[in-house]
Amino acid sequence: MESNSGDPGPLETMATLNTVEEVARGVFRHRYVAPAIADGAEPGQFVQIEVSHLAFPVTRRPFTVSRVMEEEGAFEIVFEVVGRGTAILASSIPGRSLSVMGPLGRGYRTAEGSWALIGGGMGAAGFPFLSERVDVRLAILGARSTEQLLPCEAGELLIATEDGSRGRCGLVTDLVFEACLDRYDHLALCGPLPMMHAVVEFLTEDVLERTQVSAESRMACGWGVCEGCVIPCVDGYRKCCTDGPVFPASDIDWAGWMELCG
Amino acid sequence: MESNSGDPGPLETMATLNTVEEVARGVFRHRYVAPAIADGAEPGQFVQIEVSHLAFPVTRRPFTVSRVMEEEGAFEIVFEVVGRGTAILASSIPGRSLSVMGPLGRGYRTAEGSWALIGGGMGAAGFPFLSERVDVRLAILGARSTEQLLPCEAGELLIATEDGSRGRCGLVTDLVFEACLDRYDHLALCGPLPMMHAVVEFLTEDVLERTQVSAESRMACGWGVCEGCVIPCVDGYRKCCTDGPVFPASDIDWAGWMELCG
Amino acid sequence: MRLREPTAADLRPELLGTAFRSPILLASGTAGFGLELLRMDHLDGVGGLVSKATTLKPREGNPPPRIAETRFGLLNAIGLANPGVDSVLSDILPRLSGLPCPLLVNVAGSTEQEYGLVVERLEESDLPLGYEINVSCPNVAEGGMLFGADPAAVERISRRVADRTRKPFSVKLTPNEGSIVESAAAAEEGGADAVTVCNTFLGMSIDWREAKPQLSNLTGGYTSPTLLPLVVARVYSVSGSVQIPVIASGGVGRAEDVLELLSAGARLVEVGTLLLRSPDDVCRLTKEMEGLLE
Amino acid sequence: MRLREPTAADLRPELLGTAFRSPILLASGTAGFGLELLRMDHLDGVGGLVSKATTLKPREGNPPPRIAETRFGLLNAIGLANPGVDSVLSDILPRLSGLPCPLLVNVAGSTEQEYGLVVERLEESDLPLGYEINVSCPNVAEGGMLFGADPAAVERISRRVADRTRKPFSVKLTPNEGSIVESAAAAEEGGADAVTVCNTFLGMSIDWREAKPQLSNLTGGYTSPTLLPLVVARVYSVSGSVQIPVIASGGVGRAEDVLELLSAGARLVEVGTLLLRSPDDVCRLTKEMEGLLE
Ligand SMILES: Cc1cc2nc3c(=O)[nH]c(=O)nc-3n(C[C@H](O)[C@H](O)[C@H](O)COP(=O)(O)OP(=O)(O)OC[C@H]3O[C@@H](n4cnc5c(N)ncnc54)[C@H](O)[C@@H]3O)c2cc1C
Ligand SMILES: Cc1cc2nc3c(=O)[nH]c(=O)nc-3n(C[C@H](O)[C@H](O)[C@H](O)COP(=O)(O)OP(=O)(O)OC[C@H]3O[C@@H](n4cnc5c(N)ncnc54)[C@H](O)[C@@H]3O)c2cc1C
Ligand SMILES: Cc1cc2nc3c(=O)[nH]c(=O)nc-3n(C[C@H](O)[C@H](O)[C@H](O)COP(=O)(O)O)c2cc1C
Ligand SMILES: Cc1cc2nc3c(=O)[nH]c(=O)nc-3n(C[C@H](O)[C@H](O)[C@H](O)COP(=O)(O)O)c2cc1C
Ligand code: FES
Ligand code: FES
Repeated sequence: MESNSGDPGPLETMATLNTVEEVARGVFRHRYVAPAIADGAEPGQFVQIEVSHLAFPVTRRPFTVSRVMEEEGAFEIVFEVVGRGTAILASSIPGRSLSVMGPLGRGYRTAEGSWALIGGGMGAAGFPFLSERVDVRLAILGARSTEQLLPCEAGELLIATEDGSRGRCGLVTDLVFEACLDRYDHLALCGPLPMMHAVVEFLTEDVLERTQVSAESRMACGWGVCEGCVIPCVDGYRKCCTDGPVFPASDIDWAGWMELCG
Repeated sequence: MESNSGDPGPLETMATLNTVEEVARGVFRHRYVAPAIADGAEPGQFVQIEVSHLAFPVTRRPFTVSRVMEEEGAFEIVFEVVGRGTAILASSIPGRSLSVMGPLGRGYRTAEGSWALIGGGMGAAGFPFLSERVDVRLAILGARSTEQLLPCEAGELLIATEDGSRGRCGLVTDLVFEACLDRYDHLALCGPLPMMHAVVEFLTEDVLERTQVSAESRMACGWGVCEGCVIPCVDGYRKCCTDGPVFPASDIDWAGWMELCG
Repeated sequence: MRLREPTAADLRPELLGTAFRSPILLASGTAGFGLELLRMDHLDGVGGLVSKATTLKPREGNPPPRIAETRFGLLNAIGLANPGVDSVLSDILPRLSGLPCPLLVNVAGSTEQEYGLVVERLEESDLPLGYEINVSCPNVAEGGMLFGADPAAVERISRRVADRTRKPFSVKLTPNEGSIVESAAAAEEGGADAVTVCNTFLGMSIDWREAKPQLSNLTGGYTSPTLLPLVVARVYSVSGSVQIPVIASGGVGRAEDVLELLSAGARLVEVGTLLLRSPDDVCRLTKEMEGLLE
Repeated sequence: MRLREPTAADLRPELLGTAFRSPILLASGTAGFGLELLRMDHLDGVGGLVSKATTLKPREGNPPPRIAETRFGLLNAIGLANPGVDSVLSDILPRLSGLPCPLLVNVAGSTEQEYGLVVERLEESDLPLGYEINVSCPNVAEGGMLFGADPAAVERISRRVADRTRKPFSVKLTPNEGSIVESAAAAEEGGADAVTVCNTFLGMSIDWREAKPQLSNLTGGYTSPTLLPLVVARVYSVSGSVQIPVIASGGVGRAEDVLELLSAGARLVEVGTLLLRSPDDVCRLTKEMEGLLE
């Protein structure tokens, strides 16, 4: 249940698409002007975008806030075209005005200390925003190819690509297995479920306790009412959209989640 | 039932929209290049246009062939925007390629002798084609306003507009009541059902026998299979799309038709 | 019932004693009796054709308007207009000898007896491969969907038909009343060789400004590619509960939709509303499926 | 039952002992218990709110994925996830005192008794205006739509509820099985003050390439603005056969759709899937209807 905290809660606003950049083949960065969202967002939160004013698709599409530019009253998302909704969004041209709901969900608990970030594919979309707020010493990023790699500010950057076009030829997990993760006070993990599961399996209990996971789930509302987006957690199902999307890694029932959605 | 006549029957062809003209506010003339249709069409026949390649609307929209330019392999339609399908069609720009089915239906029995044409609104859309094939001595046309009047070649032209902006201020029927229609060997009548009904009520038995009516009905297929488009006739329901759209006026059960669709 | 991964073999299904060249059937009421399509030379790649409903006596059908298009679909209330079985036998079937695919005659009745009488008459012709027994028309006051909603009636009607023909027949069920799973079981019990899932969903559209219905019959059968998930669910449920093959009917707008219905358990798939719009598109479906399965 | 021409008075309906400021209700399962909307200050112009289904014990609901979007609509198989009536009474209702519109609590049960027990408990709170009795959930193995398909069960459950409360209640019916007209009559006979027509249509979507269902529950409730004609037909049929008011539920995508449902005989109209997408759009409906009626 959501706490009746007196905070006005998420808003529907008209956001103006300001810049479109195809950062890699099929991967787009969009900047939207929407001060109400830019002002309130925290790293790890997301927005729900109405990709079309037509009847279909019938629901919005969720995207992590990748960065905010408070002076401009703008925020950015980075997304990959995987289906109909993202295809429509990708075809938008600057100047287009869209209905955006947000900021939504609970982001990272941004504590003091050193951070290591581990991201696979679009999982790294939210890292730029996070790295502005915490002290990121290490980032381990993976992608299919150098083209799909998202940028990230970090003291040390380790990269794996499946085609070997940059960094290690292989998977993020290969790098994770070699890194000394006990060194860091906090870990942030985001990516495809099988990748996150492999990483989590490998982490010591101790490191797991310091790890936060940004989860994804199919969403209908994104603001807590439909109960559609649940993630199996150790104490039962939790809503990705309002209990998450960022969860303590140890709260998640990894085996259960993998079995159902992996 | 359709006769198994050996003629290849109507075709689906891709037609290219060649010229668009807004002949009056909300009334458009479109010229399409589609030799298969231009070659075969007869006055009074119609085409079924797929106005959108999207899923909706789910059916085509029927339009009378207004004129054919055989040398160009083109045909024209003239239509008024009355709803969604005609609105989509009106927004097409030259060069667009659409699927058109036709020529469909039975047109006018184009006999020798003198003709009088009576048309209300878009009912006159097919008269240009008809007047190229028969000897039109008189045309009586009506419209809401001079803007909506469609052109027609005829020895004598009588016009009524509801707002008095051209010709008689009033309805087509006012002119019909005054005209000497027994003079003509053939009559063609087309327009809104209440107008056609009023005209037919006025005609003598003798003139009625020489009158052909171009009927309209909501159509799903347009090529005879769905039984959706029936018009009440004296011997039962007849399909507008394949038994018509042009019917001998005396075949129609006017009272029944008015009651159901007037 | 497990979901299936459709393969090339599913595009040449063998059932009802027949090797079909495609799983696509033209749905009843949207292909007439095939004469128009035969003239248009438009039956390539089609597995078979289901005729307009045939009744004992000629039927005028419902008064117009019988058709109304809504924002996302089509309503029809034809009311089983057809020339009657005598005329079908004497005027129509003889002209269909050139039909390049099997014909199923869709049979309707306003009494249980009538189904048997119509089939008995149709047995005089060798042309039809078999029958589709329509106990599910939403647009008639007598019979129609009322039979389909009552498993006992479905079983009796199936038995009547089974007693009168050795040709295969499918019973076309309604999604609007009763339990489609129970009615399917009743059809099987009565001797049906297949069930068709399903006839149209009851729908209505109103011009609220005038408080006037769009159809003279008030309600009609609603068809639209948007209904595919409803048909997939019913095909899946029925496939899991009877042994006889399931023929899907409803919601097909593109080749992927046919494959989804095959995956849900259908062996043949009828296409109706899309055919009204474009026979060419329907003829292309089989080729498109072949492409998708490569 | 005649079709009605909606007027301004229909936008301020009086029924269930209440003067509603709008005919729009937020549909069960798409507004939670109102807490999120209260926080968002997003209930202007809304006539009332129907809560998520409440059961005797807490329910986890179905395993994920519970949601799948199809080409033209949404499938859900939530499975009545809710914190149970104790928690609703102690944790939720007390926080809803600021709710600017009436609340109906949607009640579900896996046995007939459970409906009575839940209502009995909810009577401890004054907050709800009344109840919506959900005998039609398509996504649970026990109870749910099986009750709704059986008029005798509908009547018994209605009677149980009527015996335990003097507050008004509506019985929410299923379009998937049985006869909705008969079930509505049974609800009326059992003492219901209204019927809700209807719960979701059973649907399914399959990833045919993988032979995998899109929902872990295999089937789900399908919602889409494309289903409006199906709901209009059922609202019309039921309105003509019972004396109690009909609450429409399903298919609303825009203000015109609400007016069409009012014309078909509905007195209140629920909006669900559109609310998930845009609470703002839903709040605007009443104003838009006022504009359309001018
Ligand atoms: C909190 C959250 C944050 C996200 N942030 C980003 C981001 O920053 N960048 C980005 O590229 N993507 C992000 N996603 C995923 C993104 O929402 C989906 O890729 C998008 O909704 C797909 O829409 P579609 O219409 O293009 O795909 P569809 O045509 O609907 O489906 C295509 C495929 O994507 C899967 N899918 C659909 N919806 C979701 C979903 N909500 N989550 C996961 N998979 C889905 C489907 O199962 C299917 O396999 C995020 C998802 C969530 C829940
Ligand atoms: C044989 C035939 C020839 C026609 N020729 C012409 C022509 O040359 N020029 C022209 O402007 N119009 C013509 N029409 C009418 C034209 O087909 C309709 O105006 C068009 O289909 C409306 O489509 P829509 O989607 O814009 O309207 P909709 O949004 O579908 O409906 C708007 C209004 O038009 C009515 N309507 C819908 N379909 C038809 C139909 N098939 N016939 C009559 N009314 C309908 C509806 O009942 C409604 O009141 C002809 C119709 C027929 C049957
Ligand atoms: C205009 C029309 C007429 C129909 N007539 C009949 C009929 O006579 N008998 C029958 O069993 N089904 C009839 N149907 C239902 C179709 O056979 C088919 O089941 C339905 O249209 C669903 O398929 P679709 O979604 O591909 O259109 C008719 C459907 C339409 C649209
Ligand atoms: C995600 C979701 C959850 C739902 N949960 C319930 C529920 O708990 N109880 C209930 O009676 N109906 C439930 N419904 C059905 C809705 O209340 C409503 O009847 C249905 O969505 C049709 O309306 P719509 O077309 O406006 O969405 C649910 C619908 C959705 C989409
Ligand atoms: S998406 Fe609706 S509750 Fe999370
Ligand atoms: S429109 Fe289908 S038969 Fe005439």
